[in-house]
Amino acid sequence: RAQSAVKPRLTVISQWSAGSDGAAITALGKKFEEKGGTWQHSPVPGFTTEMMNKLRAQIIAGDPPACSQLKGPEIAAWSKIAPTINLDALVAAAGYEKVVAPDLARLHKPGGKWISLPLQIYSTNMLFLSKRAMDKAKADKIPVTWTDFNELAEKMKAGGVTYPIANGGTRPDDGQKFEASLAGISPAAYRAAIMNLDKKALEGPEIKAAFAQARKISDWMDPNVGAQPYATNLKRFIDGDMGMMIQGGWAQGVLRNAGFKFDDFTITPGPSDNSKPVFLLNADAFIFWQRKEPDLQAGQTLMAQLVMDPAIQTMYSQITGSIPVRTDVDLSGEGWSDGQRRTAAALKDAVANNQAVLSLAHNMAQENGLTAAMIDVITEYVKNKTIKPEEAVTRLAEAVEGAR
Amino acid sequence: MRDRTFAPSRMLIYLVVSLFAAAYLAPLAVVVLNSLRTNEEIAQASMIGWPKQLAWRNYAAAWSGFCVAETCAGIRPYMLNSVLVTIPATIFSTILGAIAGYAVSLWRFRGDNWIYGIVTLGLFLPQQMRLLPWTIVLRDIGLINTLTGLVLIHTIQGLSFTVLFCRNYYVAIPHELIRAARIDGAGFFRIFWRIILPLSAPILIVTVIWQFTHIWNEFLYGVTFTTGQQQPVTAALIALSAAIADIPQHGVQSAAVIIAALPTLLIYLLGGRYFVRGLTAGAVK
Amino acid sequence: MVRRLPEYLTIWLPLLVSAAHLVSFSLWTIWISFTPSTLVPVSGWVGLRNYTAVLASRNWQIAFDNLLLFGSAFVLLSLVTGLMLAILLDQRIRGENVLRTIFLYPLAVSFVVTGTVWSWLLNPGIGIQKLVHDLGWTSFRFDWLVDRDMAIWTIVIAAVWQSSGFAMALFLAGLRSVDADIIKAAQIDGAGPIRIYRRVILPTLWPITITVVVVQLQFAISAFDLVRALTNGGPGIATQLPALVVYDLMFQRGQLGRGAAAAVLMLLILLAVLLPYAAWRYVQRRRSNHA
Amino acid sequence: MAALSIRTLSKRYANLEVLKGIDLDIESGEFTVLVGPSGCGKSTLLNIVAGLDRPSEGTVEIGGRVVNDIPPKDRDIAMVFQSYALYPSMTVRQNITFGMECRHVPKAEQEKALTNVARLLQIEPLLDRKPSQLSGGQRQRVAMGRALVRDPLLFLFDEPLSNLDAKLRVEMRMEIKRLHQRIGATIVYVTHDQIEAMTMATRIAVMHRGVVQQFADPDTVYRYPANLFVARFMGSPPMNTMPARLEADASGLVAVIGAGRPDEVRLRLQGYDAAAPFVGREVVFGIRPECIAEGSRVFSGDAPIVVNAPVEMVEPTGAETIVLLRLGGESALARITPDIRPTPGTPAAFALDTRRICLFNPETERLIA
Amino acid sequence: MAALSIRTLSKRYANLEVLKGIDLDIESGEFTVLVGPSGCGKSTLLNIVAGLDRPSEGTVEIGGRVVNDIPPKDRDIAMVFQSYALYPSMTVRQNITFGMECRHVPKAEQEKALTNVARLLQIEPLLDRKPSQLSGGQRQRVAMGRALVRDPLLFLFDEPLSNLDAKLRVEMRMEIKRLHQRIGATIVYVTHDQIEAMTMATRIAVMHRGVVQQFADPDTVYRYPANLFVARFMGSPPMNTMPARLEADASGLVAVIGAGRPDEVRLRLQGYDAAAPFVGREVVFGIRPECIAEGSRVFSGDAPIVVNAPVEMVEPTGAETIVLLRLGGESALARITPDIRPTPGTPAAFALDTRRICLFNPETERLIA
Ligand SMILES: Nc1ncnc2c1ncn2[C@@H]1O[C@H](COP(=O)(O)OP(=O)(O)OP(=O)(O)O)[C@@H](O)[C@H]1O
Ligand SMILES: Nc1ncnc2c1ncn2[C@@H]1O[C@H](COP(=O)(O)OP(=O)(O)OP(=O)(O)O)[C@@H](O)[C@H]1O
Ligand SMILES: [Mg+2]
Ligand SMILES: [Mg+2]
Repeated sequence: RAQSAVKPRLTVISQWSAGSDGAAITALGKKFEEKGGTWQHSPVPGFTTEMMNKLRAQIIAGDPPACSQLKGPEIAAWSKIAPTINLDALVAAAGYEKVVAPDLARLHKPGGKWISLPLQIYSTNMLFLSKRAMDKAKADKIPVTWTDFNELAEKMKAGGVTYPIANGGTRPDDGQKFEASLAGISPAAYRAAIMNLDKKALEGPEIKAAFAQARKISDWMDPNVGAQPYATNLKRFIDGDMGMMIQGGWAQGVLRNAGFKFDDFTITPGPSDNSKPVFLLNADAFIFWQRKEPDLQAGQTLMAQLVMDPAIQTMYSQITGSIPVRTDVDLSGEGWSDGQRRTAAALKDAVANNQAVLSLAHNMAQENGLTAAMIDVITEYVKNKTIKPEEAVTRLAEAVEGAR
Repeated sequence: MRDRTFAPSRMLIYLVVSLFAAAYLAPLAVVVLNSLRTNEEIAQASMIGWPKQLAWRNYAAAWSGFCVAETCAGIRPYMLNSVLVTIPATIFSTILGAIAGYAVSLWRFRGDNWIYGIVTLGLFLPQQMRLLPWTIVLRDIGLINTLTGLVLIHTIQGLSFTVLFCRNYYVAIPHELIRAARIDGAGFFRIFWRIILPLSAPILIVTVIWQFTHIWNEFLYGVTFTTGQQQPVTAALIALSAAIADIPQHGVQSAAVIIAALPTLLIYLLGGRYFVRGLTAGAVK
Repeated sequence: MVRRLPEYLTIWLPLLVSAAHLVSFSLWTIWISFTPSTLVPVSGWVGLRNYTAVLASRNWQIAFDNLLLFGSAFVLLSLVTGLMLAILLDQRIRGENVLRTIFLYPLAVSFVVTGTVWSWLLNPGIGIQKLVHDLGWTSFRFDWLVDRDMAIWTIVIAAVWQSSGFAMALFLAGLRSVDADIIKAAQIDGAGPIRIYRRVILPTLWPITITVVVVQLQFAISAFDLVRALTNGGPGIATQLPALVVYDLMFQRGQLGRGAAAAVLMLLILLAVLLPYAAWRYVQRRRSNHA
Repeated sequence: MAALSIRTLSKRYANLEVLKGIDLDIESGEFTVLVGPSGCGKSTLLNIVAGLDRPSEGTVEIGGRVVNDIPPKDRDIAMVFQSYALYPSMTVRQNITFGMECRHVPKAEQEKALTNVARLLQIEPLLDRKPSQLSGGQRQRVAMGRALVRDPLLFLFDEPLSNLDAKLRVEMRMEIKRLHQRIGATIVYVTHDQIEAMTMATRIAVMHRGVVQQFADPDTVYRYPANLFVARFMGSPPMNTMPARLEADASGLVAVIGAGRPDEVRLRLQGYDAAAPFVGREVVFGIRPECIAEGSRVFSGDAPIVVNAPVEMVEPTGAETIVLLRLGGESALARITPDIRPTPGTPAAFALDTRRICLFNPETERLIA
Repeated sequence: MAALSIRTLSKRYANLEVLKGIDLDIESGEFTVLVGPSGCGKSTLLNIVAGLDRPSEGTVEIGGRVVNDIPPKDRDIAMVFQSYALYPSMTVRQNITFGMECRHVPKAEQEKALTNVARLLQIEPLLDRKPSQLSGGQRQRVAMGRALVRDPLLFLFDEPLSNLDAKLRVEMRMEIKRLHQRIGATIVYVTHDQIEAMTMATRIAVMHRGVVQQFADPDTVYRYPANLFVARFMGSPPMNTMPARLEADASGLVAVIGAGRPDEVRLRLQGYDAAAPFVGREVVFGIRPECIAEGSRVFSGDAPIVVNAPVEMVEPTGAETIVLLRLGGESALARITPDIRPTPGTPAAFALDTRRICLFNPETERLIA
């Protein structure tokens, strides 16, 4: 192959323009260039929608990027509208498939062929505990079940923590409150209802219980949060003015970037009523679009190799606070936090117990249309305390029906 | 009525007007103050507050410091992109709108009312709806991901406004002027250039102000139809504010907002007086 | 004819291109609204299914109700505010130029910035409420932004702030063009300032008022950036508006067909506003031709 | 040669017929005035002649050439508008030379023409001003200059004086007339002021409702108006018209106003033999106010006809006194010498000039004699 | 009792003195007309009287009461504007009753007043129309109605007819005059049309540059203009004025026009004894066009004064012929009978009415006799 003849070049579209995401992809780009490539990244600031608009425009224009950010079931959906490249050979060469959680692997090889590569993993239901709030509550036991969690929250409240929960109020955040509740109550029900859209499961008692738990969570929150992102609360969280946060691992990177110390908080898997960790999977991935240009093709190969490279995954996760996709990465070293180690351990456990499920709030469980319809119900429920859990159950089922 | 006699009532007028002015200025004041406070200070106090010490470095960071992905050049390069789109699009849409408005109002041709009606309806067509069709059009003419493409979009869409206002302005120009010029032997363009254009200052100021601010502030097309380093300043602003996963950088964000809004604010400051005047001539028909 | 070709081209081409893009884009959207398009446009025919789906969705229903409330409140308030400011500025007060600029400058600011800044101000945790609390009045509440019943009003506030200057400018121009003799006549007739405004001056502002109403309504119907930056439809989905729904369906949810259907519904709402206006203009013109 | 020939010209706007079959032939060097009330189609006709508007039917010939399909600039005409239509952004100089510039006349020639016209109109000191810096009369002169500089086959004037005040209008009227005599141009001049028409025209075309009512020299129009419309339109105050009975006795015709009333007025008519067929029938009797004067006025060598009539109102204008009186019960205006001021409510003696009366057919409203 | 007294009234705008010490006393029931060229301050004066503007100095008394500090509505006046200033959004009815409504007049009374005025002005069928649906003359009537319904001490009219066409203006002029005679109101009426002034006024105030040049009854103003400005302003065509030398011989004064020229004209003057001090000096000789007529005209019982003068231009207006001639080298206009049309360029005989000439001091421009 004339691979050495062309200088690898890669066009990338992502929404990672700022903060740790921006820093991480910038570092990836540096690596790409170190390997002799030309890195052409177009960040599309704003919401994911704008990124997808951009991607759609490029695809319609017949000029898709060599590689773009995309995740979850959208990979399958989008792969139908434009040709992607087959990465099977590269994946095989890297022996990657063995080290990727099977549920995750499935998402990235729709139709049985690898067309995209996951880059990093988050759990959307990690529980962040504020040291100072724990001190105020005079509690040292890490909550494991929802009952523990609820008791701790009450204790915190009694101990002078103004708002035991430090979550934000964005749509995905509201979604996380619900999905963490449901998955913690019953991973099986979650799988049936949310991932498989089983009608009976959707109307099952677990759903109602999950809504009830989500309501509790929101009741412990600052009513003034509104639609603010959780990041607004971080300072109060560290200060012990707020106590707990059900958040993705990314919050760790954010906390670090904001200059807070790891000693100030603890990260643990989210509550699970059967005491075994439940892992709500959220993975960022790159999809590779078919291009004719040899330099782009070379770039895609290089990129794929980089993304699968444990060193790169290590670097990336250490910047963003996620955990590597590869389960064979050793997290014991310097540069990894306890939280990340615990997350990785939780993933292992969860996979072993079949308690690793795909996140709804972060578009891993369903295509965007369905996800949005369900989140509509959830966020309205979280914000509108006059809606009864039973009612929410019905609405959720209706929304699923309507969006299909 | 419009006299200066009765003093107490005038005091009341001044009071009410001042209150309103304060309310209108408040958001600007908040942004200006925040642009001079550090992020920590804002996070600890509220969004509204007096700077403890002036954090001028917010401006430095906003202008040429903060990073959008791998580019850490602040909003400066994006300002330039916006200028490169806004100025030509403003000029083209204004000139073409003036010519078309002149043709529609003073030269009457078959079907002109229909064309004119449809074009002005464009004012009301939602932007979101046009996004995909534009994608297809830009693809077909090969202008996707170019500033030229954006200039084209803004020029064509801007015509709706410029034609409407120019036409309303020109219908008030006496037809006899055109007739005299035709008898003098002047053609379409000579009449426009020598007679109509010199009379158009008020309405051109209105359309220039309007077009400039609208194109400058546009976001959706800006991010969809440009790539990487070509993005307009609004994209950079969003990048700065939509870093959802981060501690908000309100200070730098405010400074960036101020810098990015300076051109439009200036244009209103300088042209506001003519804006009202031209609007009268152009809109009240 | 050939000799005049360049001039025909210059007159017609921009107009034709502009008109053609509007017509074809609208037709295209209408067509898409009948197809099963999802991520990208595809052909096919699903009849009215997209329409029924949109009309049945809670999002659209809330958006439509909100539009009625937001549209009327916003138009009314910006009209009243604009008119009041215009009347105040019409009193030959000192510093009129400065004041006029103050009331106009929000027009120069992008909707995104307006939305963001007002979201700061109105957010009870960091904005006005917090300021007042910090000043010591801790029972003060101004939390509309997070109150799903009141949140729509925060959009009204921001929108009025942004666009009442436009109404003010038009009204001021209208007030200034009232024949001075009419005011003198009313003074001699013994009318006081208030009566002169109410009975003599304001009625002459009808045409301007209609213009302002149409422009503002158009703004209300297509309001998008502002809402997105201020509430993004929240809390929950309490401040959904049709433009948001269209965008959401088309681009976020990957349901182009439904999005197009929502867009067509929006166009119909627009027509419902514009047609009476056009009819009014027509009658007006007929009448003035006959006078 | 006819400088301008208009043949069966019609113009319709939508369903409104503005001009109805106009036929006019205007000789070279003539000063033709189109008069008529507002909206009768004068401007429309002029615009069609200028090529600014297209006729619905009929042809326009200028200098023997059919110009229907020729654009205005090639018709060799010049036009002066009511509003002057000076280009506001140009100086007087540019206003005047603009046409030549369009026709690519060499600079030197432009300069020469400009100098000539400016001298002729005495606007040399104004050449570098903008129209907004000129008074009404000066603007009018500049508009004339713009037309004159062209030296066309035909001048068209559309109410060029109606925006001037009365005093200036009289002055400009004389000036235009003098100009016409000097350069001998062919002029079509629109006005609705009949004094202007009478004093300037070599021929007057009186228009009404899109039809030319009469096209003749001013004296004929004034003295023998073709119909009642023309009679009432020309002259200020207008001709007094009233029903009368035509009788005949041994010595000739007699018009009886207010026949049968105690105050009936019988007027012997001489030289109206054309009216003989109407003897015994009603006619419309027309007499101009200046033909009714104070009783002592001598109109002609003949024995004056003096009647006694009650005076209703007296309006002294300084130069004369206008009296509203009753002739056989019908109102009539008289113009008498300013020295005399009859008392309203009392009768006074009035001399009538019966040589210049008009008789109209009451049905067709056309002139009988 | 003086209905309106104006004392040493001045008005300055910035550094422009618009009115300079105006003194006027107007009796109750008088019809006073303010005339003067555009910009002379007529509207300003009226506005000050109405209270719409404040004087810089001086006082205004209405009905014996100083009103300087009284707002317009309490001055008991009514005003009609040039633009009519009808409230465009109200019907005719509302336009007329609006003032009463402001003054809280009971509904029934309003209705009565409205009916009266509407009948008087014959606008009953128009009561429910909007001003935009009225013709010019109808609007004018409504504006009058709005003033009449008030029954004030003083009516102020600011050029109420200048927006009407000539024909309508003449009619409305008569109507207003009749109205004045009927209701006997005190009226101050502004116009710049001197025919209106002459025919309507009981007294005329001629204004120029913010100063009242003459305040007298129309005949006096016409016959004995206080100065050259008034002489030239009143009358159309205006008075002919030309330099002349005053000489005296045995039988009295002689005015010599073009003295020393071969065609000098010597006119014997009778009854101008006041001019005696000017004998041997230059004066300005003024003679109105109607005092120069065709040679056969008999102006009075005396032997007519007939001169031969070259004719320059002839303007037949139908009712008369206006002739531009040269008297001793000076241009003069004559108004002669329409029957006669002298040929331009040849001399003709003209009769002069020397009983009505004016002589002015060339330095002060004031009337000598
Ligand atoms: N473009 C047009 N469309 C429809 N009707 C028109 C148009 N132009 C003129 N008319 C009508 O044609 C008639 C004659 O108009 P024109 O301007 O020729 O009258 P005119 O004799 O010049 O009147 P004036 O003395 O007021 O200038 C009027 O009734 C007018 O309303
Ligand atoms: N508000 C003002 N400020 C400055 N100058 C003014 C003002 N109002 C009037 N003038 C000046 O005062 C002078 C007299 O104006 P006024 O309106 O009284 O004239 P007029 O005699 O009514 O004229 P016209 O016959 O044109 O109505 C004019 O030169 C005018 O420019
Ligand atoms: Mg006309
Ligand atoms: Mg005036």
